Amino acid sequence: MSYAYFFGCVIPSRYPGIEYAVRWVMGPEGLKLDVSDIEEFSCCPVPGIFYSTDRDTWLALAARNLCLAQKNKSEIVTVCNGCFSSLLKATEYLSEPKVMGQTNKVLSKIGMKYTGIPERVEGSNRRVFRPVSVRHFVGIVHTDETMKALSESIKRPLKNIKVAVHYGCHYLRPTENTAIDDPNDPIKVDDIVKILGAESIEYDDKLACCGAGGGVRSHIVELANALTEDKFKNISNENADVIVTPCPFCLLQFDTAQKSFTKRGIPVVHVAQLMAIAMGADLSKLGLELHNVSCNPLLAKIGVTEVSR
Amino acid sequence: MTEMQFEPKIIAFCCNWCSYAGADLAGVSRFQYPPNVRIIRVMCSGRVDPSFVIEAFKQGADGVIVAGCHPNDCHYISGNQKAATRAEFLTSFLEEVGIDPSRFKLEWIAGSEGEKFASTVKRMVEEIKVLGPLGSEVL
Amino acid sequence: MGEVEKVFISGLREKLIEDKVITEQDLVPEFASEIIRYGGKDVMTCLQCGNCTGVCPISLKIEYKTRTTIKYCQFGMKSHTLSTRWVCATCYRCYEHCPADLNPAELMIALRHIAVREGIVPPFVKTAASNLLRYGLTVKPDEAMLKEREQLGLPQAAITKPGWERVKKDINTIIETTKYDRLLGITNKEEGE
Amino acid sequence: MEASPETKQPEKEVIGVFVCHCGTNIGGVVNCEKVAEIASQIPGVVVSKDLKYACSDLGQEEIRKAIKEKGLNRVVVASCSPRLHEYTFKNCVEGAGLNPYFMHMVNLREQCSWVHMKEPELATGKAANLVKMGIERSRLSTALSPREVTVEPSCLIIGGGIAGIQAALDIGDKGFKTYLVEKEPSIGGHMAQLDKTFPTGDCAICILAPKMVEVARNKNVEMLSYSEVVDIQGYVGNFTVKIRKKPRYVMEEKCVGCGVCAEKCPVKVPNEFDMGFGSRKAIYVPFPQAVPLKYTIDRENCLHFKTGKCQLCVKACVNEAIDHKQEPEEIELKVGTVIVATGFDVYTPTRKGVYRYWEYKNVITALELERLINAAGPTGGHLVRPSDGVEPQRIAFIQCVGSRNLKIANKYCSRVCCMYAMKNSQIIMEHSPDAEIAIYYNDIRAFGKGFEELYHRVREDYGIEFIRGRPAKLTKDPVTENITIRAEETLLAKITEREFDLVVLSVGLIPNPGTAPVQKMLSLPVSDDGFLAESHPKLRPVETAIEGVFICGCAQGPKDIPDSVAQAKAAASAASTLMIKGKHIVEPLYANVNEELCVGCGLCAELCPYHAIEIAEKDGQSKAVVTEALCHGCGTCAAGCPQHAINQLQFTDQQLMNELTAALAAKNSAGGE
Repeated sequence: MSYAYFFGCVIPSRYPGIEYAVRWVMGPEGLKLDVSDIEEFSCCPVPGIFYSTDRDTWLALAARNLCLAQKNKSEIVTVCNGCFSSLLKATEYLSEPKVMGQTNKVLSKIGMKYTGIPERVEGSNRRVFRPVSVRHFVGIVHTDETMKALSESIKRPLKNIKVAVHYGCHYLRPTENTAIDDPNDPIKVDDIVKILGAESIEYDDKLACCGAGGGVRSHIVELANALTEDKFKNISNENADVIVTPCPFCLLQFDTAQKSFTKRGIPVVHVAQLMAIAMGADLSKLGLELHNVSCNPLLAKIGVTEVSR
Repeated sequence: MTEMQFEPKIIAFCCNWCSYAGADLAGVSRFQYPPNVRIIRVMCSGRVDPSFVIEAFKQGADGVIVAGCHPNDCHYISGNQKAATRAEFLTSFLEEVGIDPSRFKLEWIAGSEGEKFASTVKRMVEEIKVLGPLGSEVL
Repeated sequence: MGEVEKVFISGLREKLIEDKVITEQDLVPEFASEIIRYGGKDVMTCLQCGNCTGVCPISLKIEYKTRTTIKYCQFGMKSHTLSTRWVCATCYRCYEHCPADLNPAELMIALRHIAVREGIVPPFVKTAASNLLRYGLTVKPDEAMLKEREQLGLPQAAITKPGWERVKKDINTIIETTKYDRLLGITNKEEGE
Repeated sequence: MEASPETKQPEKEVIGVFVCHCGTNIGGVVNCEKVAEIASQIPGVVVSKDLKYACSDLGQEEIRKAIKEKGLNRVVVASCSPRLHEYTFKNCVEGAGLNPYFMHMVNLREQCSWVHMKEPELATGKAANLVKMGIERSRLSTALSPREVTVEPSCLIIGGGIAGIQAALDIGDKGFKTYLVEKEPSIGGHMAQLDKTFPTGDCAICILAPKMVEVARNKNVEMLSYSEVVDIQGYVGNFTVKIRKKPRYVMEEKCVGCGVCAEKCPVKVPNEFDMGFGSRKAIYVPFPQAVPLKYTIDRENCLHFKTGKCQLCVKACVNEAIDHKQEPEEIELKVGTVIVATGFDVYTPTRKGVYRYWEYKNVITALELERLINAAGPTGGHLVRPSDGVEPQRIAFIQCVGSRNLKIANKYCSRVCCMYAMKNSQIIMEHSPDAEIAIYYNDIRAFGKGFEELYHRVREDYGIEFIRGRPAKLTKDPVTENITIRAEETLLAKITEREFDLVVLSVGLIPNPGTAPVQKMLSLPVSDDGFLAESHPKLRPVETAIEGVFICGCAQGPKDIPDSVAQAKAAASAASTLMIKGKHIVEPLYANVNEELCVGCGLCAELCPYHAIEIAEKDGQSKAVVTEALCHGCGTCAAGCPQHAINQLQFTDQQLMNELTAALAAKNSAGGE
């Protein structure tokens, strides 16, 4: 299966290191998956803005991205919970023929039409239209095959590292939209962390929100930070060395909020960055020095030279 | 059809235990509905052979309703499920032969739902009046 | 609009209960059906058990209470309810725990739809939406970060390539077609242009 | 109506039509004279009359007279719904010597005059058309006779809880042979596990044990404990039942229940009757008042079965009752009626649920609490909490666990939890007056006799606190193992956190897993909630869609002890009615195979919900064969037969098509003729 990268808005403009890490992990030096770029991909669009205020606009904008993947016959790889949830929900909305028709009316203005990818039914002349498949980076990495490849490509095992995994809401909920993991007991990121050699710690309210979503961060940053503080307390109680998340927006929140309530910050990295570290990527390319909370204590504990510029 | 308004002919197959009783209750409660419908009593909606429905259209019915007990309420355990399966087949069949599938309806009407029976007939008559006589649709 | 921004934290309860008795004039009876139209379909099914409030991270922090909001919606207290619309983090925990299988998060989203149509648009929504019109992304591209990309050896960003003009044009066309720009009162012109 | 002799099919139809005015009910809208006049023009109709009241003595006499005088062999009565008066008019024509199945009713009242009251002309037209439909249909009527089956005077009762016990007592007392089958070693069911009963506070076992003894002593009741029903075949009045008696490895006739064997047995295992809190031996009776008081060896844990040695119990038993070589035994019974009383099970909280039942020792279910406060329980009725054996002072009950929850698909209210939570708090308070008890609830349902009074009493006398709100989060103190509950107290509109020593989950009731196999064997319908469905929720509460099979107790839905007992008595009465009559009349609606057309494809057999059709060899060819006694007359087979080889009596394809053609031949569809 061929994949198409979908980086969204937060990664390119705030954490380009994540983009590097994802490309490196999935690319020829890493897991050797067939991933390409679709340059016309724009914003997913952000559920907290568009899905919240006008579903028709949200759906047409999301369908535009889906049309691009449909033309390319590729599965979309999202690296952000927001993009994942927004695009996946859009495919579900579009499975309703009436909704699809209305959306296509809008799309006709830009010469596009969403149908899903035509496929022949095996052993017959009938064809079906398969919805464009929207995948989360974590879901792609977490297969028996890739996990095996991953375990064989560890160059810097993360011994003695205590990782606090934060899944983020739209990775888990609402369950019927995002069922790629057990919503009450998710394991996939923990599994990845363990394969990298680190310890994934249990902490109270692990599945709680980072505080940023749904426009809360943009609207009342103090409220968002107060929620992050709750989570941070539970994490620091367990003496975590690093917070790992599969979502750049949660990462952004943890990374920027910490200074509002603590001096002893805990570094935050994207799961792809942690994988890249363990798999032996060039540390200077992971953009770790761009994070607000310094990642140096983590790197020191892993036993690699600190990066600074 | 020039001198008078089009009056659709509607056949309703009603199961004895729920829908026929529902129609009776509509009467007892004096819920009024248009006289275009003819009820044919069967013991169970599962008794309705798809060929009955096709035959009805062949003989000039403008609409056909099959009414049975609500899911899990069938007097004969699962006859209504079988009716539902046949209705699915009928819907696609009617589409194939160029009859608007909305001329055929499967409805669950309980013995306590007199009002639902009346409103179902009313709605069906209105819808078919919009569609016109059988054969006027262009699919 | 300015007032609305204050109300959500200063406490809805006090305002409602201490200031006055609610009378029929304060209620909008068709509020529930309006919410249902915008996707908050189960609003009337709520049995007021309070589980949603208990699991809501926001309810722990401020006077906003998920359950009470649903009650307000059922009751028709439109203006009071619209003032709390942007505090929901859409974490969907309320939905996961609701024994009546309601989706309060979607209800909040329906409230946002209604608020926007009443002209209550928070500034950050306008900014993000105009960014999309102007740059094709909701987060305004950052010159410094574009430089960082070069440092990291990443491929040239698509937004700096000539093909991006077409993307922006398509996005503008979509938003004009759905009249979203008029709904929010935004344009693709840079400020001061 | 009595069975009438088979009459010969007449060659030509001589039809009489009788249009009833029903006072003004029909006549006030429909022009009945005109309808009769139109009908008289139809070929074959020799009499067509309008009658003021067809169902009155006068009206009926008129019909009978016409049959005799004009030699009618078809009678069409156009009056009210056949659901009301079909029997009346069948009896009427039968009185004139005509086979009742030659009478056909047309429904002019409920389905014409009453629903088209403002359009008398259209209604008259429609009425004429309806009569025509009836005439055309009646042309194809055939002479039929209702079938009579004999009812075996014996009853099988499945499930030995309070409902099954009560039903067995009632039927046994009426003098009918009764088989009471229970899968556990003792009868008694869940009621035997309970401490006291709400709202009166009677001790459960004290009122149950005498009934258990009574049923064991009843001469007409044969108790088959530690047994399971494995197969049921047949139909009303004539069921053949296969029962498997599981080996106790103790000969029932020799065991006196002295218990010396258990004293000597070296194996101790957790006692499931005490919800795992206490222990029992590998040879055991589940509880001291067990009936029959016969010991049972638990094969899983017995050392002899594990090692081939031990045999301490064998040495201890002076009556030589123990036999490790016992085999399961199969018994076949013939019964006329069946009562299903398979009861309930309690809901088990999910492993990853909010209430942490699987993680926190001090979170227990209500049934576990029942054992912990029961004087005969593992702690002698002294409530202690599982983590440290200390008496808890602060106790919380959480209501609606596993009930009224769409997320786990249990939409229904379990009907007992509110009251048992109050009852248990009362018992706890009587033991430890200083305890503090809070009940987290959504709605309190105190609907039964004396329930509201108990609700009042626990507030007044014991100060039980009722907190309206569904807890959102439970956390455990790592040291004390106390539990903190976070919930929105909805009446305060505040989120609170309170600490408790013990949390009791008021778990709901779900269908007993033992119900499903019985339900499949008997093809019993199930309601939305997963419990067995009664024939009519109000008027036929213990009957089922399968004639001769009745339900009672929690197998039908969650209920308390008084309701279970009442329903058991109702089921016993309904079953006895059948057995007292000794016979049962079945309407001739059954399916009929045209063997010339049948190709033996078996589709009908597959469609039949009652397994009434089999494919059998006949003269070297496969043909569908209908067991008329099993056929309920739904006609699903007839609708599904690709050959149109199977038909349903009284509702044949041709009859229905005649009706259809007549309906569609009408000139003006709104008005008819």
